[in-house]
Amino acid sequence: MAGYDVSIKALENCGFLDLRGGEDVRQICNKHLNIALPTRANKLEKASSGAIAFCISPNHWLLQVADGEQLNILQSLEYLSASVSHSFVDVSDLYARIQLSGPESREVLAQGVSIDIHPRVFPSGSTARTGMAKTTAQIHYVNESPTYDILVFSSFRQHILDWLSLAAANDSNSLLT
Amino acid sequence: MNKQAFRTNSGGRIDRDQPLTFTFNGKRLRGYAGDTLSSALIANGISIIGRSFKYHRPRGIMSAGTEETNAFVQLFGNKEEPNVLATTLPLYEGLEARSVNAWPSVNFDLGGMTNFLHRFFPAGFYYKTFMWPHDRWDWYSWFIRKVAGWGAAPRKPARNRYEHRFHHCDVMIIGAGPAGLSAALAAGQSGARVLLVDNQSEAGGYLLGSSAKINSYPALSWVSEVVAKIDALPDVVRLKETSAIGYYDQNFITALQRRPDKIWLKERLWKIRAHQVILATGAIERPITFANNDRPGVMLTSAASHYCLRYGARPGRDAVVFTNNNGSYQHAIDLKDNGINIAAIIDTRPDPDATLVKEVTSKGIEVLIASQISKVIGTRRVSAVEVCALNDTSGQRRIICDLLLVSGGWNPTIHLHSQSGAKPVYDPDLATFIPGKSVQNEVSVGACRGQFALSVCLSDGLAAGHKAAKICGFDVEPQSASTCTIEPDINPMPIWEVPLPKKSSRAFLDFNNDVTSKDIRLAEREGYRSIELIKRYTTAGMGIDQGKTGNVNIIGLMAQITSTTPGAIGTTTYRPAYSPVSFGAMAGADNSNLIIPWRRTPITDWFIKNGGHLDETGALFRRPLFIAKSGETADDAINREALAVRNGVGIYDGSPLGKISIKGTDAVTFLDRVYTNSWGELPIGRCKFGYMLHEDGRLLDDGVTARLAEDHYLMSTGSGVASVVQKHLERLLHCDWPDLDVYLTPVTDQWAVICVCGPLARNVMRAAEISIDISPDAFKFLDTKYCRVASIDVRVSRITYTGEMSFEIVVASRHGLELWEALIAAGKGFDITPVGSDTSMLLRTEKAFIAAGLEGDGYANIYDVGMGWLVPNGKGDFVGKRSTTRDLNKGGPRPEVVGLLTDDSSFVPPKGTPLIDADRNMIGMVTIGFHSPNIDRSIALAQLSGGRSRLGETVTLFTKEKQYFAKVCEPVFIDPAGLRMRD
Amino acid sequence: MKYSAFNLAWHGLRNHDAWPPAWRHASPKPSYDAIIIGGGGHGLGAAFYLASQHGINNIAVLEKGWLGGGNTARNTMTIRDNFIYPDNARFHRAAVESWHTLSNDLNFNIMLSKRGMTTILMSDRDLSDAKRMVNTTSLFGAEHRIINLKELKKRIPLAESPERLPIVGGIHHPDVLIARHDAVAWGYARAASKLGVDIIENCEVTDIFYDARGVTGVQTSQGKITTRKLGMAVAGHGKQVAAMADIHLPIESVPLQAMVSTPIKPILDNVVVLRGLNTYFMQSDKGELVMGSIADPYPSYSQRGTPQIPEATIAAILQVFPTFERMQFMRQWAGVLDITYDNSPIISKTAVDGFYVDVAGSGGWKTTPLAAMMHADLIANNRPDPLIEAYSLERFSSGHLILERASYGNR
Amino acid sequence: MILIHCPHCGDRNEDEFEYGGDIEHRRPNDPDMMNDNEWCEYIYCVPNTKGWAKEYWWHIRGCNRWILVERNSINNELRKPDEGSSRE
Repeated sequence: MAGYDVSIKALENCGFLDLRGGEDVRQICNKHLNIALPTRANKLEKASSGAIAFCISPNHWLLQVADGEQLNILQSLEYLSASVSHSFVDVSDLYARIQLSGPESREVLAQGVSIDIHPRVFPSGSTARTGMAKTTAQIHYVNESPTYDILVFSSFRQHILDWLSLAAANDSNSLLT
Repeated sequence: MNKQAFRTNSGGRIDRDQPLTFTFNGKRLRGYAGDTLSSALIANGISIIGRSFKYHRPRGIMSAGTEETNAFVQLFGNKEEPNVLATTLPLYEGLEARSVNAWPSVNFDLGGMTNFLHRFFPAGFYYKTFMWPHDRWDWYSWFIRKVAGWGAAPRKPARNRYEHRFHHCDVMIIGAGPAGLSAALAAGQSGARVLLVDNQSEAGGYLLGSSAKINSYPALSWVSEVVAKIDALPDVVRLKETSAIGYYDQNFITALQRRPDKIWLKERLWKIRAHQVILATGAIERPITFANNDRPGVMLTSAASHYCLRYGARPGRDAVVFTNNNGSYQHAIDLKDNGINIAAIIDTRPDPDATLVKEVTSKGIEVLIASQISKVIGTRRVSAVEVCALNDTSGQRRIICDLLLVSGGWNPTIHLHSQSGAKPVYDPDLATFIPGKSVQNEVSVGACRGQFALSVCLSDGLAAGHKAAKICGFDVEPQSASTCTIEPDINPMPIWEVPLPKKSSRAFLDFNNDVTSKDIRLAEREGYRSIELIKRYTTAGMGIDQGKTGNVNIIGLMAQITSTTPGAIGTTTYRPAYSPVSFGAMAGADNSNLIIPWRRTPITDWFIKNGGHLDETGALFRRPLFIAKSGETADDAINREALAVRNGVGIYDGSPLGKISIKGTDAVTFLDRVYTNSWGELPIGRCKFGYMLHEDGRLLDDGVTARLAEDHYLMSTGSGVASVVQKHLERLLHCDWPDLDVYLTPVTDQWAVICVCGPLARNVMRAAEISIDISPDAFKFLDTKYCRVASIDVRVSRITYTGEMSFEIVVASRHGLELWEALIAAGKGFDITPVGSDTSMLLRTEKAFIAAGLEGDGYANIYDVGMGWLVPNGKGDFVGKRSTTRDLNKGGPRPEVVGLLTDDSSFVPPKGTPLIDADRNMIGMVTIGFHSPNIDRSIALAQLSGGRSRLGETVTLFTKEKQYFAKVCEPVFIDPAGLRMRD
Repeated sequence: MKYSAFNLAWHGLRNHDAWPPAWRHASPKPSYDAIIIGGGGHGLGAAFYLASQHGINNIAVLEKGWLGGGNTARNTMTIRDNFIYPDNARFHRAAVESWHTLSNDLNFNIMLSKRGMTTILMSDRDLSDAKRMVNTTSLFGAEHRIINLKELKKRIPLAESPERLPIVGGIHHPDVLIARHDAVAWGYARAASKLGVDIIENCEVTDIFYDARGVTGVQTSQGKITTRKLGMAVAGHGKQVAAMADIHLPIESVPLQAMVSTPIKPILDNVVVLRGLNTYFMQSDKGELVMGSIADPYPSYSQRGTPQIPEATIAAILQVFPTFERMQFMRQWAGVLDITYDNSPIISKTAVDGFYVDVAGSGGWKTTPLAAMMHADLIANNRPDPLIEAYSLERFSSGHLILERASYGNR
Repeated sequence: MILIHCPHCGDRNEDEFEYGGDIEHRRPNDPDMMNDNEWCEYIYCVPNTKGWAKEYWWHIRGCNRWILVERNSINNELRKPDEGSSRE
């Protein structure tokens, strides 16, 4: 069959919180969620709970948690942060998750992502927020198999799935959803 | 099928065990794998490949590479394509090619008539005639266009697959000749990430067609050695058949890969960002300008040996070499060794390198010094040349030959260097332009910086590769350069034009566009002196070859005519593409329906299934304008939907509405500054309507903002302008008011928005088991409450875009479709009707809810559209305020919004219909018009200058077909008091 | 020496050795009755009309580089009048008319062709905007017509409706012209020079002098020149030059790119506009497809061009013309547009008496003869013709702008 | 395709950004204090600098910050400005 050796998969929903604020917000998250929010953009931090904090910019994070947990976390964070400058917003449905994996993933991704994804500069565990196929994507290089998790705004979900299967020359369009 | 009469018996890099058949102008021919179309044609003794652009003179192959200026063909069969370069097209089984620009055939071409009348078609002749009768160039152009143009556009789409690929590297090297390979090796072995691109089917560059030795072995064994080493390096990428075509800002380079590694791919366009760039693009041999220098059988010297040595194809049997430099001597020897008789070498110089002369004479080749070729005999093929002394053109000597090899010196391939923004400079010793000061991280090595000696190319490349890698932080000393015999400098003697024997004879500079030395002289005589004007007036250098062979000769001739130096004339600017790129490759994945992303709401698929007429509605969404039942026209559907909303209940997908979460202790201050109205006293759980202005006073957007918590507001914006509003707000916050404690989070896709509207809306909500009391006093107009509908968590607001009693339900988008279907089910008993955006536009028009994009057209401001009530007296500064407080009537009456009722109530004035006064002056325009089923007549809103003072008057509507009349009225047609929405 | 078929033949028999220069290469005199800054179509045209229509012959045109080297050399040859605001619709209609006699007025063939234009509409929204344009322009005598799919297919057989943006109809603009852009500058230069106008190349204006009574002269790279009437017709640097007289123009300089394919036999007479894809193209007499789209998204004076604009433009064309897949992109370039705040021209007096500006707004090529004529008239009589009253700088203090969207603005 | 240095994300292609205008062209603190001519000058006349200019670029496909960039409008040469982002 024609096409790159990759598989494209739409992943199930996750809980997402958009977190804004300064040092005190980081401390609150550290205490309460015991996750150290990174201070540099395009870095991520994993918590033992499985939660992932993507740093979008020094005072802006995207917190990925198990689906269903987001609202409780949101409430307790709001409660703990009453007195500090912050903004916590539930964005669980703002993002769709798509997984690109397989030996030739990089060849496919490099068709739509203009940043350098060579493992030398973008090793496994890296993340970056960048442009992809005419929209914005949070790219997460999960492991060396290689596997990339891609977060896009949910109204672009189908567009990105279609674009990936086009880029993968995956004519059958048999997407595992 | 004829045998390949001009093929050597052995040698060359073709695979003689793999014969291929192809056809040229209908004739079946044979070639071998490894041939290009041109080498196969030469092997078959085909000398006329095409006809020239203007005079339709027979033309043959002149070069062996991308610089080719004559040999363009049209491909047929499944690979139909115009203007393909025969010299770079690898031969394949079943290739079908034909000459371009020749009718009925390349051997007998009627267009050739222009050649006999050439004296009447000098450069720019068309500027001087075809002016009669007045304004009728069209006539002539109809004929002229037919003879112009080269190949024909394909008739069918090829439907190939193309892709773009982004790539990053430390060092990019362009050209895999001796210099490029050395550079790649040095850089690669240092550990840097290297990209080596080369437009040939195999590495080696000009070595592929030369007998040179490196480390006292044939150079090609050195090449394969180095290539093997390079390919073994993990972080070096080597691309063959890949041409760098564009050099853009900050070392961004595009390169076209012609035969990628994947069978399903036709071409791949690489988009490379390189830290350091090494240009090893070599040099292009240039022709000499003398009478009939364009005849088939006249070929560049290096090209001839390239065909012989690389392809085992002899371009002729008896050759004369015409040169002005030392470079041609070795070629002559190589050709002789490969069975081509060299009748003589005609050298323009009085003192060619003595050892070279000795060497060739020992091979029995005669050398005529201080001589030149005054003209070529033979029309369809060189049959002889006439030679004369440099200083005395009288004594002619005729030499019989079927091949004339010329070398007017070498032009470094500086195109990419020039594209990078640098200015090439003239080198008098080499009589050509060489790279100037680099303006980007780029360096030229070897022949493309005017260093033609193999030994220098090798050391040059090595040093550059090492240096480039070092800059990128990889400092490993390369092993010393390979050694080779030292050749003499090429030491050319500039010769820009051999005096023409007859007034009528012609010497060509730009073969592709048929520009002669006379044309250049004429242009200069007529005052077109700048080289840019010469180029435009004569079209020199504007053909498919983009002047690769001709430009320097033209500059040189101009310098000679105006007795200045070529340096003073300067070059024209080189621009991408270095060589042509297919449209398909340019488009890549955008050659598909994904060229524009299609944003979908959770309900989109439901509409597709249920007869929604989708259309672009801004922000990349495609929404239903109406949802037609079978057999319904658009108008039927819109009327049905509009009646349902006013008399029953409708349901509408508002998900594309822009949504921005606004949080922080200064949220109110922020809202006060971006909206015209005040936000101080809005209680939690209430909504408010607001208007936002551009700083210049124009309307930007209107919308409802809800207060969800102490410091938390959710703003909704028009769907089409969502991103504009976001940018507007982000800019103000980041750049102008950084001190505000406010955070903006765009959350458009987080929420699906479903509006249930109409007198029966409440019934539907109850049927859908809304979990709160929605009786009029418990849930008032502009209230917003969290609750459950159909046991789904939602937030419901009493807001409206239709003027009807409405519930706007905001739900997490994953539940959007589920809720929509639940409401449709709950509404069954009430005949709930899905409504499209055309219908909601009609409904808002009946209510004259102002749309910034329509009633706010042009420079209309908030007062003009009758929304002044949204600007509280004495409110402090807000964006757009100052522009509305300056003297606005200075420029005459304002475009004020009014309603229109046409005398002919069945005529619906289209959007933009001009309103005119008695003298046909335009005094306004219709901003929108509809047939309103609810009052069963046409209604319209309009901008009318000084309109508020014209209520009751009659105005004239101008349409292309006829004029109509309408009464000016208050812009609201239904429920002026707004009781329905508050119900 | 008149240009004619007869003279061409006569010189042909004499090997064209006796053709005189098309224009005199003058060096500046110390003083002129009027000076025009900018040796492009607009500037040379203004000089020509001052001399031919207003009897002012002691004129110099100052060009900092080579004649017609600015946007006259860089546009896509199309002359259209599909504007939606009345002042623009009126002016551009008259502008299209003003081209018809030019070849004969100048005795220089500018190769004017009435190719016509077809706008392809790809959404209902485009269609209703089209109705607005058609009605407004026809009020001023323009001949635009909405056509249905069937007629569109007949006019442009190669066009196919793309899946993503289905074609809903089109507009036919029979009056749209194309002309050989460089020839316009050369023709004006030759004709003006004949009337005594000094055309001075490689002469950059570095300062403008004025006193209470108005303009007194200019400083140039070839020395100081005095004059009482100064017209500015530069593209790409209008802001800088006007600033020399302390006039601040509401201008942003933005590159507009264009590109051509390799030449092919005629396949298309009309200029084609793909409305929903912001792209247009036509086939030149030489056979190349000449293509363009919207201006670059940020201001710049760089005339080099970017890779993304040709890629997007060509992708857009392929959406509707799939048979072009194997045609070849050959060359790209960029011109610098002076885009006014409202995308409409400024042809106006200024606060400095005797200093007049003709800034094209958004690609002045299509208005060259009329704008030049109006500019000349303004310089000669010091009051604007009714046709250009709306283009005065005044509008920026009154706020009555002509916010044109039909032009290549980004605003 | 110019390469813009984002202080947070590093070097990124221009198509991740939106041009945000010349920083000279800032909103006045007290518009009511300006006369009509001054105001119109601010509204309609951008600096349109030829040469080096300090500009805002919005990194919408990255960190979402409005970063400062120094760009030479003659040749699109770029250099890092002395300050970082406008808002931390």
